[in-house]
Amino acid sequence: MWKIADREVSSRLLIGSALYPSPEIMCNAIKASQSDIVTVSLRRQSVDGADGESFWQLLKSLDLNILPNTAGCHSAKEAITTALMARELFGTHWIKLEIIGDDYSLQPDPFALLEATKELVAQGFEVFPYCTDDLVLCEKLMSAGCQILMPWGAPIGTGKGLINPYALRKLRQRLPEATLIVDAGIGAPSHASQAMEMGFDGVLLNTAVAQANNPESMAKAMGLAVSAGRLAYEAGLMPEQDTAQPSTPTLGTPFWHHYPEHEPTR
Amino acid sequence: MWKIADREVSSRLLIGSALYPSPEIMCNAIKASQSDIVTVSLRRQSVDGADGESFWQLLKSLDLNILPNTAGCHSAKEAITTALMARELFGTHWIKLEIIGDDYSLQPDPFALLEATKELVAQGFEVFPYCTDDLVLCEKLMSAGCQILMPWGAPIGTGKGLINPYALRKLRQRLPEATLIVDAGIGAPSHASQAMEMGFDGVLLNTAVAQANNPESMAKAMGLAVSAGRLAYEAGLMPEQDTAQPSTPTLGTPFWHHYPEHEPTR
Amino acid sequence: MWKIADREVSSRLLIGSALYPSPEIMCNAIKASQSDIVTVSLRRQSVDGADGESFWQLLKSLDLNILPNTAGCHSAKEAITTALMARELFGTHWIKLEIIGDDYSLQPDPFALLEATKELVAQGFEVFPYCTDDLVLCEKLMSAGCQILMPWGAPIGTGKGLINPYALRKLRQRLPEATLIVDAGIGAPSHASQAMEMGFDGVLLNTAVAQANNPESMAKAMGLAVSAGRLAYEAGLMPEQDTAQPSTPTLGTPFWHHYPEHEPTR
Amino acid sequence: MWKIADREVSSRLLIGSALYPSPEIMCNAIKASQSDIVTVSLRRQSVDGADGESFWQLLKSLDLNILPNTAGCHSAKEAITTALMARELFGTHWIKLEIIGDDYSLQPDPFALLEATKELVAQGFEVFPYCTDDLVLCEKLMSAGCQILMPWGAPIGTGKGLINPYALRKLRQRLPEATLIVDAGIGAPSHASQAMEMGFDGVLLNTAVAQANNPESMAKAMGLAVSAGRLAYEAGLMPEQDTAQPSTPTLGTPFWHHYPEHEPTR
Amino acid sequence: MNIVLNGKAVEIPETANLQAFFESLNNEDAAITLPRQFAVAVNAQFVPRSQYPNIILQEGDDLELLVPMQGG
Amino acid sequence: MNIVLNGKAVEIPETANLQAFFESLNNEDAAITLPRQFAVAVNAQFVPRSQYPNIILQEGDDLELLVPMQGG
Amino acid sequence: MNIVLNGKAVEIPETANLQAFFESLNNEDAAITLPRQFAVAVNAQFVPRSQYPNIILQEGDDLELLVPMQGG
Amino acid sequence: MNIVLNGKAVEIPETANLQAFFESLNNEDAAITLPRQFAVAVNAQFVPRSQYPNIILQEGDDLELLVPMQGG
Repeated sequence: MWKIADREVSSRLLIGSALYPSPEIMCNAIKASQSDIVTVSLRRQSVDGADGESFWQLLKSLDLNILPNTAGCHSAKEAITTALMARELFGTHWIKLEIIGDDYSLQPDPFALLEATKELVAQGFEVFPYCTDDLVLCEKLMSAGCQILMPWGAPIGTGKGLINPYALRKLRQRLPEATLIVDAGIGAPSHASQAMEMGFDGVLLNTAVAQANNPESMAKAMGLAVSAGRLAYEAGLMPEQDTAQPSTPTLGTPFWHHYPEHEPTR
Repeated sequence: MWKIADREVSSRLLIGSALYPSPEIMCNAIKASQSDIVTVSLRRQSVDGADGESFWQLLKSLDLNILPNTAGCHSAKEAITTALMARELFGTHWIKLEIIGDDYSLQPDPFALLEATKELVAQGFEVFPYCTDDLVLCEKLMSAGCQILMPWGAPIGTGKGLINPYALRKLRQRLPEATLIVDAGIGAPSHASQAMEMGFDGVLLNTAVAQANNPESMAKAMGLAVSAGRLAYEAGLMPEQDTAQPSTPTLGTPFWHHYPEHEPTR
Repeated sequence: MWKIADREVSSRLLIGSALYPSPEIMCNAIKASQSDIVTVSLRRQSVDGADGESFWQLLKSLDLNILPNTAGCHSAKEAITTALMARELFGTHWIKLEIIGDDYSLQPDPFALLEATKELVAQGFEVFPYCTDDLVLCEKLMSAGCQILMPWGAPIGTGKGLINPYALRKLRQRLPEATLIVDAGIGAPSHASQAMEMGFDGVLLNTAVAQANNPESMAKAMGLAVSAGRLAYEAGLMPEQDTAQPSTPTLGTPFWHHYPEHEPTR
Repeated sequence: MWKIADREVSSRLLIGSALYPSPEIMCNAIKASQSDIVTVSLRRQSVDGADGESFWQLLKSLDLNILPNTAGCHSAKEAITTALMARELFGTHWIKLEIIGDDYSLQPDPFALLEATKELVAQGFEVFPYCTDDLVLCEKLMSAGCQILMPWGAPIGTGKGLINPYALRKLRQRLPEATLIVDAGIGAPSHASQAMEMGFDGVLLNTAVAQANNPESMAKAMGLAVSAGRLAYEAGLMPEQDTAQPSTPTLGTPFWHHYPEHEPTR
Repeated sequence: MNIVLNGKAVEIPETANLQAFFESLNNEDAAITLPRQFAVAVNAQFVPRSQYPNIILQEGDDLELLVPMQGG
Repeated sequence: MNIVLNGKAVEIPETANLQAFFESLNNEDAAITLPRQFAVAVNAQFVPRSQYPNIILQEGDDLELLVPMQGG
Repeated sequence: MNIVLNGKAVEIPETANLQAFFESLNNEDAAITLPRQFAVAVNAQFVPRSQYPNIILQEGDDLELLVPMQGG
Repeated sequence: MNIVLNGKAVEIPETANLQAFFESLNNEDAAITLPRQFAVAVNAQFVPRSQYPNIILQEGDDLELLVPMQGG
């Protein structure tokens, strides 16, 4: 168990609910991931009359912590309105604050993000900001009241993994008190494990699972990888060496090298 | 279950028995790893009278498949003699064939390796050659009778992970029939998972577990990571994208951008 | 010749004047670099009475474009005052705007940077902002009136090269109108060339030259590498291939393979 | 000037003569590269009656050192016959020994390469082996009489640069006496410079120049980059640092931070 | 009276407050079906449920009525 | 009167304007030697050269007098 | 007599030595034009120029005649 | 008679075959204690257990007696 915001949960994997081939596969994948926290959004009901009700009932049946997002917002004002609506709709003061500054990279806008964070913290929200790996931005978000920071690993949906591990490693070193979650860009279990090995507190992902050929298996894989990475971080990774070190003991090796017939072939 | 050589096993992690802080920790770590195959060596009994008996009884109690190695050999002749002794001593025709061509990098000697492989195959061994990622060498080893190839990820004991993923990926593509196991150089669960995601059949490691602050936890982490990587390989990884793709649906996004008070701050 | 701000210059290498073993070596290195633009700072005269006069006379003798910086400033206000002093002292409206947001990484503060930029542009400066590779920040700086952007390659003085080539490549693609100069982090000619091959307009560096064993030779090397990278960008780099392509023609190869004595040894 | 085999030359760039859009462009590019050594091959005269004569006259007019290759050979025997023919045809005992072990990767066959090298050295050739970065192979080639080794950077024609810099760096460290030339895989000037910065003695390339939109400019770029890399190696590269170091002196910085109006905006 | 509901022009009775408007949507022949679970913004300002009786829709008002949806 | 000059406390005559103060520094026994080339800030505000005659130093003023220096 | 020349079957007079054979190629109506610069292998063995007069071609011989070409 | 056992010179009775030699090591005052589990090479050639009675040790023979050990 570990503490995120005001709650104790088991899993360090946070998972999204979008892009699955079917609601049933979504459910099975989320269960297989063993996640305790799932992200959702707010949208107009769709033209075909679907009112989100069946999705919502399905999701509620999983009995997980809900983390609504403000995906699609481009300004602090929009994001604040969306957050307020989310609080009423989902009955939670948690909000994944996502304000896009560029439509191609879906990069967070650091300026609007800080502005909205200040307002939402003042209104009692627990803000989970989707942010860049910019240390100065991250420090300002913490000063504004964030306990949790969610820097990107790579742009949303690219599956590139951690494109700037140096920056992420520095974030972890410099912000030991923050709850740090890599959000976006994870494409494979090895990426998720790498983030956890660095000491990140969690990983949030969606596309890599939902768009796998077999989302349920991939969800399970991601859950295992996050556990593996955390265990390894706690177990203390061996330091990387530049030169080889034998694993098998050399003491007690037979000295056969002086036999002429044993001469190496070179 | 999967088939390696002539046996069915569950785990795709092969683990070494060396360098642990104590025999008890070795046992606990090997159990925690869930490995089915453990590597051992042959040495003179040590000066303090230890005759390998207690180690051997301990290891036998784990009831695993034993894979003896020829670590420390520098020529085909030495390795062949060691393999013959191992077959009698451990009662198995499996041999991890390790012939060092350079004492600093502990790199395999491709020439002696091929020579010894031919002889050992002729004598009925199942040869697990510790080799480089050289495709031509690997093809010759297969022609010489190997079903299994164990290319290095990085030099033994360095923990660098996969230093040449391009070469390893090509090996996997070109040798679909071979049982491919990354042996040596793994330093973290993310490395092990990465190898499995590429389609490797297994991972053999020792130092990263034995030299962790907590070997038992690290062993468990490695076992999980190998499972995660394999699951992901089978589930079909998402293709890497160069540009961002939203995960949350854009359909149904409220159009608030035209409100003056919603203008982005930039 | 190419145009930077309002001037035509030959070289695409901008060089710093700090950290050299001696003023004479500084002069020789700057000459060897063939740079047309050199950075300077403002400081109190040193305790030993040195009033910057000899340094300044030496630098003026090189007859280059002077680019004063605001190094050491931590707020917009400080930077603005420093810029105003620099304009009078050096007789130029060019200013390398450097506002540190973190004393360990010497990372730019995006917020103070944007604030100061707006004011300095209003006061008639040509602002060369030392910035991160954050696209949203870069776009806001351009909206604020910058023609030139100077994203970091890596933290100042680390010599790590381009730690996030993906972000830099995207900056170049997305901001085709901007004059983009990689500033900071360059440690070797290959780093400088890489930036230029991506289509950056220039490179600004200091430590890698000043701290080389032989600054003059290193300065020359950097100048050549910047030229090489630019030439290559203009000449059109070959696209990277995943599989091998023979360079020597295969047409006309003798067909000797059917001779038994020519059989490959494998 | 530096010594390669038995000759003194100026340039450390060796260039190929294949794949150019036209003989004239080939000539101009080779001149622009400032190379002193150019590779050629032997083939049947082509169906259209071209007998290699015009190519050969053109190449001779450049007055460079000729390095014939054995491209296309798959066995030691073929390569030896080709080398003997090349010696007579081109009047040189230099031979770039290229024996392909795999038609997809165009990877050298280490076994045939060593076999042919022994024979050719015995017959008085100066062997330039196109080899892998395998240290054991390289040591055996030197024992067989090679002064020069030409490990690949990446597979021929891929332009990937140095795919295993760790192995290449180790080769340089371990074989200080060898003349080491990176051959194949270079795609950009930064790759060539990187090899030279590591202390390699030269670089051999062809496709990256011949297939550029503008081969002549690219050839010049490669020549500059090789010079830059060598100069930098000799000038002593700064060691990479993990944390930032200011370049502008901090001594004498005005202490303005205590002014309320100077407070950082965060 | 015309307002914009989730981006589409709809005609509604005058002087309706939000509460009444939503109740009217339960008619079989309503323009849209009222979702069971939703949150509301009028002219890009959030309106809490408790305020529905107090909000009188005006000509040209922009009403957003959002429901739970998948998200990443 | 006491002011701070480049971080150090110095005593100067009362009611000096900047111009006069700087001229006084050309005396051989001045606290510091006036650099040939410099720019000035008083209390962290830039003072252009043309304003030197108009600026009267006050007790406790913080005077920065900066010169060209190496920079990266 | 039939031999293979650079991969193609050609008919040549009996008992020709290499020297004579090459000279015959200078005729206008020869099967191929003799290149000015070349090296020779017979049955995949290099034949030095000095040995041309001593080599008698046999039925079915495989003659390679190579010229300078571009190479990487 | 002198042989080398695991790298150390030891003196043993003449004409001992391997079987007899190993049995002699079970004496309390033997040079080394015979391990319970081992494999043998004489002069770098493997000797299978079944051959112990047939192998007569010679002056200067190099006897390796290896036991199970940790390995990676």
